[in-house]
Amino acid sequence: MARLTHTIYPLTTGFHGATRPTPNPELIAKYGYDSFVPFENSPDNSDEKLQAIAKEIRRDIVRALVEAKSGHSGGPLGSADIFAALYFGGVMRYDPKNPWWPDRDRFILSAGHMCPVLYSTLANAGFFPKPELLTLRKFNSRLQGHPGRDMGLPGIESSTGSLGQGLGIAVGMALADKRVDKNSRRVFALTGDGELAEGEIWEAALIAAHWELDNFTMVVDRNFCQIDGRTEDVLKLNPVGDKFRAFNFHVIECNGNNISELRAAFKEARSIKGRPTCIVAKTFMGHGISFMQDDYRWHGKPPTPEQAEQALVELV
Amino acid sequence: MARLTHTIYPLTTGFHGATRPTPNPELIAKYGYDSFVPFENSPDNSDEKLQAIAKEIRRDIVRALVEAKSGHSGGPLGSADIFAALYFGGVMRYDPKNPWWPDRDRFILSAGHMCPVLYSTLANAGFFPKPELLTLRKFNSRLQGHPGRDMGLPGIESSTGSLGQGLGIAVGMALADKRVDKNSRRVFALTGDGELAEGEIWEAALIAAHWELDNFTMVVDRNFCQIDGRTEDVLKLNPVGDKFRAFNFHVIECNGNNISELRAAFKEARSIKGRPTCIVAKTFMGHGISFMQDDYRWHGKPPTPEQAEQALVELV
Amino acid sequence: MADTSVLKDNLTNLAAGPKTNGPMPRFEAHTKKATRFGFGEALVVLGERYENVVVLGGDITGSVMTSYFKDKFPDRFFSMGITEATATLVAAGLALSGNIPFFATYGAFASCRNTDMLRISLAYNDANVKIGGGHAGISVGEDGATHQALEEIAIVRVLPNMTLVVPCDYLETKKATIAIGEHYGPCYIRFGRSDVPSFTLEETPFVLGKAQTFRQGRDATVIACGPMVWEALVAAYELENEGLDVRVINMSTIKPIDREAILKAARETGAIVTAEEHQITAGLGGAVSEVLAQECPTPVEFVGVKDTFGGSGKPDELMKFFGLTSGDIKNAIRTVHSRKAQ
Amino acid sequence: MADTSVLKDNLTNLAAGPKTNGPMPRFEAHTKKATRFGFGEALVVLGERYENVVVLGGDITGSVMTSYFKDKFPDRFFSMGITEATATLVAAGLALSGNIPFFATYGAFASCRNTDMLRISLAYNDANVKIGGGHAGISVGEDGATHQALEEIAIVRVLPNMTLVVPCDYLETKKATIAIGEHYGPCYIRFGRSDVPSFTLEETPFVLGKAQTFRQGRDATVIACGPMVWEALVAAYELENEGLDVRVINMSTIKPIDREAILKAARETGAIVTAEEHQITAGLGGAVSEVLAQECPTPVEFVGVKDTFGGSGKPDELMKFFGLTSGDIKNAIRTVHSRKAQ
Ligand SMILES: Cc1ncc(C[n+]2csc(CCOP(=O)(O)OP(=O)(O)O)c2C)c(N)n1
Ligand SMILES: Cc1ncc(C[n+]2csc(CCOP(=O)(O)OP(=O)(O)O)c2C)c(N)n1
Ligand SMILES: [Mg+2]
Ligand SMILES: [Mg+2]
Repeated sequence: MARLTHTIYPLTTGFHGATRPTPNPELIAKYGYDSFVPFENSPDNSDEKLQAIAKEIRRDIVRALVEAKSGHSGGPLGSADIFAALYFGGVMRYDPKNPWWPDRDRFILSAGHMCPVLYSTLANAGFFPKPELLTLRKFNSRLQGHPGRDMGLPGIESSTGSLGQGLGIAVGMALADKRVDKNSRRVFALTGDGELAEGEIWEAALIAAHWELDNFTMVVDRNFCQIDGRTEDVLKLNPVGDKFRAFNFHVIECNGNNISELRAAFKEARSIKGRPTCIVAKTFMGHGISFMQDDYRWHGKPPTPEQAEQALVELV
Repeated sequence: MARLTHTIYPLTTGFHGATRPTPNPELIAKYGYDSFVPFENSPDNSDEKLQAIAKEIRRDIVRALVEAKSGHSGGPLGSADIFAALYFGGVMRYDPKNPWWPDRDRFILSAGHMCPVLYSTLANAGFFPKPELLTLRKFNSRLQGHPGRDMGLPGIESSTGSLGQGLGIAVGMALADKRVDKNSRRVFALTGDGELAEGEIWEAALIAAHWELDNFTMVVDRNFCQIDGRTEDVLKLNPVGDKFRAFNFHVIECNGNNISELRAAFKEARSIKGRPTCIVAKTFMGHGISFMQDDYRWHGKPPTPEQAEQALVELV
Repeated sequence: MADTSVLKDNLTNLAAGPKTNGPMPRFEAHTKKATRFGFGEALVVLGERYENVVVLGGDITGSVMTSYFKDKFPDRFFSMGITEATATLVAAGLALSGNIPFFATYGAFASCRNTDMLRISLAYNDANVKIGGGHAGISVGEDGATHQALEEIAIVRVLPNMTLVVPCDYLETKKATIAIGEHYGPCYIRFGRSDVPSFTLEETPFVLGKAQTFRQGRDATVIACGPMVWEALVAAYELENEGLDVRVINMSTIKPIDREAILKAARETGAIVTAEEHQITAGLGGAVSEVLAQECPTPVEFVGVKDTFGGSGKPDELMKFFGLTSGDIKNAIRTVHSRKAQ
Repeated sequence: MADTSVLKDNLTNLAAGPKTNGPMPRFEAHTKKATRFGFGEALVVLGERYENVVVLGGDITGSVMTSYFKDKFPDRFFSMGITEATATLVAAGLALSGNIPFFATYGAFASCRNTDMLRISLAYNDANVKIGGGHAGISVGEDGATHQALEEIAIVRVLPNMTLVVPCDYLETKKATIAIGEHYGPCYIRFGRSDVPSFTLEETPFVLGKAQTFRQGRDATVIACGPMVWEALVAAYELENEGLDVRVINMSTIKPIDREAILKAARETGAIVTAEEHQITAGLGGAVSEVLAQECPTPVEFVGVKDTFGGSGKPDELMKFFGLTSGDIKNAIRTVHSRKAQ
């Protein structure tokens, strides 16, 4: 029987014409972006190495946001350690030089607003040149305010930004891998915690468990913050772990700002058979920056230039 | 401060003109519908009395369905005991002679397709004359294939039929009662078990628990059947009780075909403070009729005339 | 439903009125069959042709005939339970991984329960997912308003990147389903539950994105979709007696719409009736009116549901009550023809 | 966004071109203000007037200004978390129990995430719920396509029983919000995030269901909604130099639509431009075209987003790129005027 194949990646219908925005050359020089050498992804990287990478991801988030003058600081900064572990600790299989390598593992950012951390991670892994980070949210940038697959940015598997949708897409990919193609790819997804209120999360959870998708690992960025306040004030979510357990997930609760706990969690997830895994990663919103830490008001605003400077000092 | 009040019930925009369908007079006579005296709702009714009422509800379901020539048998027959307990065991407060009495308790049938059991219950309680049951699903009947509020049928609080929606409406009513009007009304809702797959169920659960709606009781008709097969084959739902517990409900699991267990469950629900209750009522689809019992193929079809006759024999 | 007897003894006249010329498709109208069977059969054809066609079930596989595929290819059929929104997302994920997923359920839920998913994860994502919306329109019958899908045309056509097909009978549904399966991009196909005349033949042309003229005529044109195409043919045939020479266009692809066919009809016949088993608001009538307003203002009469909800009843009764019969189309043709004269 | 300087020294001309007669509303255009503030302020007015007005929050109360009500009436504000679909249902339940609930979130999610709920639990139920859809259109800016609502008009107007309002500026949004709060039935109001000219005055008439002529003219009419009304006024004003006398109609209620105003404009000016911050498919342009096709076929040009998704950028940049400026309206007027001549 034949396969009917189509070119799926990259999609390049990004519609604003051919001219992409130009990153500020002074900033490129100031940040040393022109001489940057991407980090390697390896299980042999030490925890310290990953911590350093997480810090670099955080610096890049701050730099991109202050230049964009809008965007989300809190979630991206808080979850940088998760991304460092995933992309640089040998958890995910990918090839930045061949970003659409069919055998790559997939990552879906269900919490699309947290894209600054994904863009920074991808740039640090060498998916695209770092200076492009400085075009975040600008007209015709490949770094849209929420991930847009139409822009063809290497490493962006799907458009997201409408909360609760990415998880179902990731489950579909895991279903494709485990039940249709029967390959060894793994699929990862990250959701916010406020995002868990969306019913599609629980629909996707039912489906992932029903089809016993043990190739699927979701991470909840459990920072107890969302736009209007603390999650338990906006809409009580606890006990999150029990919820996923009752939905037949293997649940791992860990400190999401601790590289070694995260690596252990991903390792454990890989060993689980017959059910998907949910890692409830307890983080602090804005982690690493004193004046942002654990403050929900930093959900959706960028630092001012002064605050950015201060943040970059703290992130050395 | 003023209230801006509007007439909400009954809505009578039912659009098919003034002539309602005429029930078959022979059947009215045959079933004794012309001399029927409605049953009383009282906590003093014995279990045996309620069992007898449940049997009558079941008979009326069979009679309505065979005359309609389409419609849902399995769920309605299976859940008749729940309705008998709710409407005739003194659990719900209502006045069939004054059906829109403002202080009435509210019941929402989230599983709208199960309306034959609700219609039969309402007729047995005296909300409308029994002969009207024989107009089920006919052109311009007040007994629509799925409950239509536009028809103004006494006892129908809301249109339902799109699964997963009724629960949220019921939660809204409970919120109105407990948090806005601060009255003593109670709100009940019934969902199917297949229906629990809809994400809106879990959104509604989060909201009910967050607002601590202890005036809200939902019943899950846990018959392990849905259209395409057994629930655990279509989409695994177990452990249902654990799910609602993790969503901060008080959970009661009981035999939903046992009147006394159901009455105890509703009593317990009323005593719970600070959280909503979910009664997981284990029933058999098509309960009481040998050739339907526990068979998902009876979800959505009516009995043939021969089958109906046989069923009515079994239901004596 | 629709009466086929009128055509029993004069099938040729259906296709080409005596006053027109040029070869027209031949039709036969001996059977009635619900369009959903065409959908179900096509999935099996696609499944046989392509190993990466997969189907998702929404707990009504027997109603929307995905059961055929399920029985034939159980390994490529995945039950999603009653999760229309997420089934749409899972389909998107399957598509992004190289599969061609079909997800079908009742049209009301295939277009309304997952609208944001259609918008972001299918359309914006340009994911190669095929959505089947069954139980289209009032002819669903006894289930009543909640199950009678009357909004899909508006909802799907407002979304960029989508392809929307509303085939006219069983066989065209089969062809159209195969066509969208082989076409890249997010597609929506609408089909019905009740038996409707089955009249197109293997040789009747179907091309995605192209309207087909099913009957020539010079006095007015009916642009119809779904089972209303048959009603339009009957109306046109019967109006011959009144000296009206009516063209019938089968607008089976509604997005992208065949602007040329609309404009040609407007220029050549000067009067248009649209006929759809859908709200007259924002549906096929809207799509046609938009094209005409932009390029060739022309009188249009709308046959469809007039901004109300449906209800329970027998399909026939309902189609009559809601004004969706050949008789209603005839009235609309007479009206638009007299408006043209003004 | 839109340039107001052109009007600084000649406010009268904006309202009534020299070639027309009859009194016209007076406008002032000194400030810019996002329409969402009108929504937020009106909720407080309603809350003060009626004890049974309640508000549901969707975790963006600060963006859609339900925060004003929350601060003033914390006991009547209920946080729903991020559950757009169920928040809509909870609102329906509150309404059926005699309250007048408002639920507001971004328009993309207020119309797409809950479409089936709007259809069944609001529209079919005739529940007295008011939905506020913020962040309308492209002018949302940097957040990009997922957050730029461009489909609400199509989605809401296809549903029977709904009332749909798209007010033109801050003050009209305030009036319209109060009006829908006092009107029985399911309503949807659309408003924006970015600052736009604030030009109507307390005395400017607003009546639910009635279009307002904001400028007289005989050569062509722009029928606009939302912030495009201002752009239309600027376009009309500037075209005076070219000898074009252009009428501007503020179609703030889109459902039910004011057919009389459309037909009068078509009969008196013979050429129509529609302007909306929405897809040109099935939106205001579609609604106007449907009325015209049925009663008075007239050339129409459509200004709106041309069946594509939005993207990130500054509001100004985007409005220009997507063709949503007074300049685009001017071009459309010139085109439609020349078509009329043909
Ligand atoms: C469907 C949908 N509803 C609302 C929004 C607006 N929104 C964006 S982020 C957010 C809060 C998300 O909270 P959480 O998931 O905890 O992310 P965090 O604030 O921790 O970054 C909201 C409501 C959205 N993007 N999508
Ligand atoms: C949103 C929605 N999706 C699908 C349907 C079609 N449908 C009606 S009943 C049903 C199965 C429901 O299963 P369950 O809740 O267990 O009820 P039971 O079969 O036990 O009566 C389905 C899929 C619907 N009515 N609404
Ligand atoms: Mg959070
Ligand atoms: Mg069941």
